[in-house]
Amino acid sequence: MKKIIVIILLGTLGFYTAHTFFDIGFGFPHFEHGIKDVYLQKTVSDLKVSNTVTSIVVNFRGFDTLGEVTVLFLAVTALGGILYKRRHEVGERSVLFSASSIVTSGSKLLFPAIILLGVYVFIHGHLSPGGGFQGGTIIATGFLLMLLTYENYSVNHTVLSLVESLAGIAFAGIGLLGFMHGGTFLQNFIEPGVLNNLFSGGVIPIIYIMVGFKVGAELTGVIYTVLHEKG
Amino acid sequence: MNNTYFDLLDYMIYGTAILIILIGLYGALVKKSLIKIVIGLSVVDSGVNLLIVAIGYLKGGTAPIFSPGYLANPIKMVDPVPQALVLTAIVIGFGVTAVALALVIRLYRHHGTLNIDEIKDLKW
Amino acid sequence: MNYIILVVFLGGALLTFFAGKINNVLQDILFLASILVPASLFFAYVHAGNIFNLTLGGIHLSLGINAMSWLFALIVLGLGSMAAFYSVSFMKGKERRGYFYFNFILTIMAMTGILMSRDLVSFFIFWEIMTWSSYLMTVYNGKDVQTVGIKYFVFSAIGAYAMLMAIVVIHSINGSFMIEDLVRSFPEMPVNMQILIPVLLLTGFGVKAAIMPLHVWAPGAYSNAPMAYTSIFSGALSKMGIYGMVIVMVSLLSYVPEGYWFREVIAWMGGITAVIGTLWAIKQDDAKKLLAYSSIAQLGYIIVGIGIGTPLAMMAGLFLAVVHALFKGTLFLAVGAIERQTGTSNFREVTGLIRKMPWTFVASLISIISLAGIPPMGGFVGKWMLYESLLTSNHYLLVIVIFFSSTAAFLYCYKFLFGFFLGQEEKEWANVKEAPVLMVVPMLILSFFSFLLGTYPGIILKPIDAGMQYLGYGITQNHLWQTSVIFNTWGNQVVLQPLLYSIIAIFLFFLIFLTIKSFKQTRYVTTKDISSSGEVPKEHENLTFSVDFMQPFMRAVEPVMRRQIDKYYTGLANGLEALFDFMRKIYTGNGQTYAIYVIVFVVILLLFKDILF
Amino acid sequence: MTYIIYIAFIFMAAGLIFSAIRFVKGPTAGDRTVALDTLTTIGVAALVLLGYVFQRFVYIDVALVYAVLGFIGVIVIARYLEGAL
Amino acid sequence: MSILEIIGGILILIGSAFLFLGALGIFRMPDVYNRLQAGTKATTLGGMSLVLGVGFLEPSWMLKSLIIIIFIAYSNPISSHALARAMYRRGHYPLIKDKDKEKMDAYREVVPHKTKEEEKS
Amino acid sequence: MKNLTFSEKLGRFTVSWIFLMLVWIAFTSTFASQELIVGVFTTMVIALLSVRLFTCCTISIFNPVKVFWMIWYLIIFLKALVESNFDVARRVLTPSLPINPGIVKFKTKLQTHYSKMVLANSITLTPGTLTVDVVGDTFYIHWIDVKTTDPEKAFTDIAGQFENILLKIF
Amino acid sequence: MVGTPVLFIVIPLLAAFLIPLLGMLWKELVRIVPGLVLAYMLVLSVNLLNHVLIYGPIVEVIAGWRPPLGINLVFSAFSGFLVTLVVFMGLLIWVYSYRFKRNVDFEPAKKYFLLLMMLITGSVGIILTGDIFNMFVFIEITGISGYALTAFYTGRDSAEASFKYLMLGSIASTFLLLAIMIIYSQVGTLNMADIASKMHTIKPVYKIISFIFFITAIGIEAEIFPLNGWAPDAYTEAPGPVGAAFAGIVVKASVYAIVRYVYTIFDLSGAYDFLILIGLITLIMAETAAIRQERLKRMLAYSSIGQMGLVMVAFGMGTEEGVFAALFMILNHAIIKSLLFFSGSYLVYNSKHKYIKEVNGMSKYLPITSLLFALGAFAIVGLPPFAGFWSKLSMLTAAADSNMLFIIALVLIVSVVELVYYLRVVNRIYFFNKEEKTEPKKPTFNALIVMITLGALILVIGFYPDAITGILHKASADLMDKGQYIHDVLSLNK
Ligand code: NA
Ligand code: NA
Repeated sequence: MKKIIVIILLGTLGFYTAHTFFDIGFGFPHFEHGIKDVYLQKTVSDLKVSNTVTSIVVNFRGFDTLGEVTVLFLAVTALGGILYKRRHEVGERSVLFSASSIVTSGSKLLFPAIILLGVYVFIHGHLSPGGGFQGGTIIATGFLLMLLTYENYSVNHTVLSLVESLAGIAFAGIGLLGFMHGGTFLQNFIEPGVLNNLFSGGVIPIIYIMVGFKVGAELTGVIYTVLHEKG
Repeated sequence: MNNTYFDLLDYMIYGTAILIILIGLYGALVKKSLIKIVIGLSVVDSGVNLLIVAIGYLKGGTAPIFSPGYLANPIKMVDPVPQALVLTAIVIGFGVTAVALALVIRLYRHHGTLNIDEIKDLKW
Repeated sequence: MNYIILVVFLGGALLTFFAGKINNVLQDILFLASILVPASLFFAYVHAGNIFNLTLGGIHLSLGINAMSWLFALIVLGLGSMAAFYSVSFMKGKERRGYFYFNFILTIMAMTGILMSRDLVSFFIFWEIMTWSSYLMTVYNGKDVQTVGIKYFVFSAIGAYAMLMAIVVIHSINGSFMIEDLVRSFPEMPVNMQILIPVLLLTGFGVKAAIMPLHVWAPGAYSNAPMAYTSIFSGALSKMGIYGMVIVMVSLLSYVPEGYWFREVIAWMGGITAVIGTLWAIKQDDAKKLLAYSSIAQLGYIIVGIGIGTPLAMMAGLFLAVVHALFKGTLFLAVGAIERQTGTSNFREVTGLIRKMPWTFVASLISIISLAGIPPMGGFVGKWMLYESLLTSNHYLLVIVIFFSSTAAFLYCYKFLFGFFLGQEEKEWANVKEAPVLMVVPMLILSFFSFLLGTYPGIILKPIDAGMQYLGYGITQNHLWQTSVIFNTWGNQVVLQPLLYSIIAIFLFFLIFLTIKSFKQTRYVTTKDISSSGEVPKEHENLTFSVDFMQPFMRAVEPVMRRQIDKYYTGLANGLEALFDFMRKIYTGNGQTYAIYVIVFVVILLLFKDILF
Repeated sequence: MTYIIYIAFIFMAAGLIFSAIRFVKGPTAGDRTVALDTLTTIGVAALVLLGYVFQRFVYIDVALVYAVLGFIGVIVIARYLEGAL
Repeated sequence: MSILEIIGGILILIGSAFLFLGALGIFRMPDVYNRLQAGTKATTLGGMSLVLGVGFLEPSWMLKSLIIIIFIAYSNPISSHALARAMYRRGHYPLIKDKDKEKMDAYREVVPHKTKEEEKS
Repeated sequence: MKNLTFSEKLGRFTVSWIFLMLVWIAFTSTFASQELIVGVFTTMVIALLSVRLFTCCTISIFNPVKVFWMIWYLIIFLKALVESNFDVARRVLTPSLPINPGIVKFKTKLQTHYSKMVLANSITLTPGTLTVDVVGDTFYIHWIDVKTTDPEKAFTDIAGQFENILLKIF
Repeated sequence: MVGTPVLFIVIPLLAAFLIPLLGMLWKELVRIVPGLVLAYMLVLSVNLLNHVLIYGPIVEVIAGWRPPLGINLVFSAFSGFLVTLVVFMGLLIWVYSYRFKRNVDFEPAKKYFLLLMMLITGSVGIILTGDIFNMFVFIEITGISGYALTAFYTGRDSAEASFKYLMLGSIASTFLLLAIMIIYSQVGTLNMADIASKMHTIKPVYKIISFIFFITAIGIEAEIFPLNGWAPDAYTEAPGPVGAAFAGIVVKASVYAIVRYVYTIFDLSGAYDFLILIGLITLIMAETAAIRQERLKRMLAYSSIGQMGLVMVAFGMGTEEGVFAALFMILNHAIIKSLLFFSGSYLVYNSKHKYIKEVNGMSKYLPITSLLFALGAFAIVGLPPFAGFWSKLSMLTAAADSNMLFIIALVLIVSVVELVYYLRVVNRIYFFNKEEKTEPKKPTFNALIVMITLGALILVIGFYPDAITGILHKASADLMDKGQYIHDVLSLNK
């Protein structure tokens, strides 16, 4: 009965939503003077950032991103708070037993490369589809791999929170530096350089690298906390 | 901007996204297991994210990245704004899911069950 | 000047409250000072020209007095001072003295504030302060707080909110909260407003004045509050409802064609209230309840007078309001004294106090006579004027109703007097002493005034006259009260007074003599039966034969009594609570259900979007 | 060259369909995971090819990351199935 | 068409064909181990070949293509192995057609088969 | 982890630095100076931090003899891979699915984890075999078409040629 | 000027990132720093509000891009007033809970203060931002902090409450994103002023559907019936001060969002009536549920929901008087309901289930707390001369001016219900006898300071409402002037 009601409700909701979006249409520009055209233009001309998404994420809407890393930070904090246990209750091992030696050796060998890939992705956030979030996620999955395959692999929590904090402070601090010379918060105060060079885009790559560190540390923290939960 | 512009594929992308949302919602509203509810909510997030990206899609458009050789033609690029938004939405969705799972662990610890019908000490 | 009085009251209240932490005597002194000082200031300095304006929260507030409010201030502050003296003794050794004093002073302050308000908002503010401070007194004993207390507050709130609604509606129409502006603009208002506003205001005032069917809170509240307070509760606080009706309703209704019918309805409500109140009073075994119902009935008379609204009727109503304050105030104080000395207020338990508490008896006797409307007390004059006004305005049916009620009232007057004071002395009460001086003197003073007004009604008729002039009544050279037969004949004093004095003196003498004598002849029996209503059983009398003397009467009116309006209210409240209990089951505790509600909400909005947006 | 790429895409699409069927059918979690793994590999290849079609070098980065995440995903599932979590 | 393009085209064709075969193998094979057998080998080679083909078509992409190729060759067998081991330990034993089932399953000595009751509990 | 001497650490660090730098260059696919500078720095940091993990080999893997055997191994392996794929193709496309699956075991002489891993991966990618587990020096192999259940024979069939070369490399 | 609006967000974020490090240096800093931050925010907001009341709104752009390109913050009389209120309440809550430790460990307490600070920051962000998607981000910040704080007590059913909150919160973000994307697809901008200026070009059906999605999403946070299933549970299970934070801070921000949408962004005439409708339904359902509650905090929670329904009704009038009344009610509700939560927490501190009957006879043990609770109860039902009276009067006056007699009657009838359940509790505190022998917990010094401050405010506003009405009038005028808002934000372009 409940199922039928829910299906009817969702059907109605789906109908109206679908009707709206079908009506809006797909695959063509919906509006004429939107902000996206300005973004596409200014990202090349003013910011010298190849990846428009990056310039939006880090600069035009950098404030969102600051909030976003805060959400992650809060999620980590929340996780710690929600799953809080007294010291002696905390489990020592992240997994019950190690994987086969093939998997462990394979992971161990791969791990630095995955970290490097993560770093590569967030260093090139302004040139390629990568970025701090993606790079950070890759780094965290590297740690996930290690935590999952080794029964007694541990991550230094202090270092994690240190990285997390410092990266966050750097992000906000760089933002505040934007106030120099009568600028605004998050203003791009470094000369943007030449398009498609590694050193371009002013503070954008720097911020994105910080985001990368922060996200990497945070996600690793999440994984670590959750894996140590069974006790 | 007229309604006759579509072909079937266009319907499919929006339709799929909305279907994913509905399936996720169905899971969240009907399934008894807390884990399944959380999964349902994650599925909803995915559907929404897909929908967001689809809004910004441009037929024949490419990624809005001006890598060497792609400087010339911003008109053929898809709308970068929804992509930027979806990045945020994904990260936030992840954070919420993590918290949700943590709560599920707590609930299981406290109630010894994952059945949502048995977890209603707070009511009326 | 006038706002300073309020400030003095408030400051006094706070000081008194905190003084209790230091010294009890200091507290008593501060308490008396907090009542007497502002009261004296009021009568010494406040006059009609004295207006204090204040804009608070963007609302123009104005304080000042007029002739009518001066009259009511006389009741409030006079009775208040007497009750205050009484309270000091009454509260000796009791707990929560600070609480009692604080709320006592605050009630007086609020009533003074009501009388000073020239605009509806300050009227309402003081009205509400009066409500909650009196509520706090009602629950002073901690007895029945969730029933009697809540009932009182709920009815007060219903009344107050009705009034509040009227106030904001008035403001929306003429953009002002001033009472003068209301009166001035009322005739131009749309007809539906001309009906709505009086109805709402009547509800507001009616609750405090305990008009049927809004009276059900009163018996419990009157009897629950400490008697020292109930005397002002019944004597003065309920008069605020009357004041409201007089100051606002009367002016409004006299201007519009619908007013006539409206006043008829009010008058009839007053009449019915009088009858019902009397009947219920007869039934009571507890003096507090008896007086409470009696108060309801007496306020009914007053409302009849105000409802009819002819000059004479109005005057009768106001006069009755004053004398009611005097005699009912005294009677509640007397019951308080008895209760304090014996520990009970039930007739069935206490008898024969006449020799133990003679002064209390005298005060009670005078007040009861006044209450019953027997010459030469004030009550008689008021009743007379009421009858006359009803007859001259052709309300014959109402006359019958009132007369029936007045006659029936004799039964409970009798019961009160004999139940407590006469009858045989019981060993149990052998050690009962007269109440302390500070309690007796106020009672005697008040009963003296009851007596005085019966003899020199002009003392109070002059201020009443002035008040009515303020309302726009007498434009004539003569005093309004000269329209009454009784005064046409007797002038401003009752001419037959020597004769009356003689009659009364003889009556009293015999009464006392016979009663005292009767003790000597009677035997002591253990029964506390009052079925013979003070008739002291002789040796040979068969005590097993006992029938309530009013039983045949009660049997006759039983059909009326059975329809207890209180039960309907209780039923309604219980029904509502059950409904609410059912409704809250919506919150099932299941998160999924809540999520489904969200979807339901969206779907409903989507389905009805064309209607909604 | 265009035809080659068409044919390649047709092959891969067919592969995707078969894997998808296996993914849906199961019957065990392991079967689904195998199907997923295959889907990932095909996806990586398809992304690289798409990069060539659109002449966007940046797509290769996406493919690489996709491959890494796919691998780690399978390991996670395998560890879960093993009962190590 | 340059020689590079021809090689690239061929590699792409081969690659996509093997990707398809791998998927088909997964579809057709009877149990998870055999599916892994078919799937891993074919998709690994298929993927490598196709990416290499693209590398030939765009020589400047070759380095990155190689990274992907190496990664595929490195990770696919590991994940297949991990999955196979996990499935066995989970109690999904391989399909064996031969009559001598004990002998045909040497891994039993490490992970003894669960009885029916154990599986239920 | 056992404690490493400084020279061992240095060796491992160098190896992993070089490898990571190669990977970096492949990632960036460019020799632009900015990229290289950043790359050198980045890979150095990662190599430093992962010395403890990257225990497979020291500087000695650049020994030309080993490099030769590596290349040789690669060739053998690729050949086997191609073979194995055609084998798969044959089986998959044959309607009757000609298989006779089972799990066999054999022992290896290889010592290090990494060499075992390489062998296991090679086996997985070569015709008809899939490494199910490695316990100590025993390999358990799922064989799609079991030819023998004798460990010795199975070893020669499945892993012989690879192990010989691997012994020379590690 | 002591700073710009963006510091409201950046300073707490910086502090949040720093706190884990500071905790390594000296544990106490973890508790102190959030307080310092909140104090700074209060100074900042008072200063800016002063400035704004004289010189007009401050529009701050971020990253140097003028609206609609960049995100902007708007600190106007309206938003500034709310921010000041929120920050003030936040600081009080911090002071109240300063001594608060979760029985044993330092570790969770650290998280508590951090999360509390972020809850406040998120709410401030919702109020300040001029960008709809940025608002979504802040809503999520608030939400996650809220989930975590709700589940803070590990021993209780708090995880259940938190899970319900999270479930509905997730659904809320879904609808919010859908609404934002529908709008974006039509105007190609996310800036609220820009959207408002282009709103007339949107096809009505899109407008309506996105409005519906939006109202559903925010309605969950704003505790509209029937979207508020989470609220009573969360209020009850969260630590006492967090309940006060929900009532005094989070709901305010959510209501702000609704109002901003109705008044500034959408030009739907039906939206106003709709606000009245849902406000009334919420009011009635919540108050009738409150009267039958057995647990004190749950009763307070329903009461709080009802009050917000009333606020919604006032906003729905669409007149300046209505907005004025609504803001006044928001202010009073924040002060009074917090006082009730604070004092109520102590009245039922030692009992397990926090039943209302546990307060019996508490006046003898906790006289000041009891008195303050009674004061709060009298004030919240609108008895003069306490703060609640003026807001109720202004609300009813505004309703009468809008000719809504039926609504006045309904509101007043519901007020009677409210009166009954508050009186019942007060009666229990003062006139009943304590049943169990457990020794009640005395309020800490900090708690007492906070409660007395709130009590004093109730009296001050009650006796001298002019202290606040001036700001409220400016704030309501500010909200009403949509054109000015659009101009203030977009004229930066030229
Ligand atoms: Na793979
Ligand atoms: Na193989």
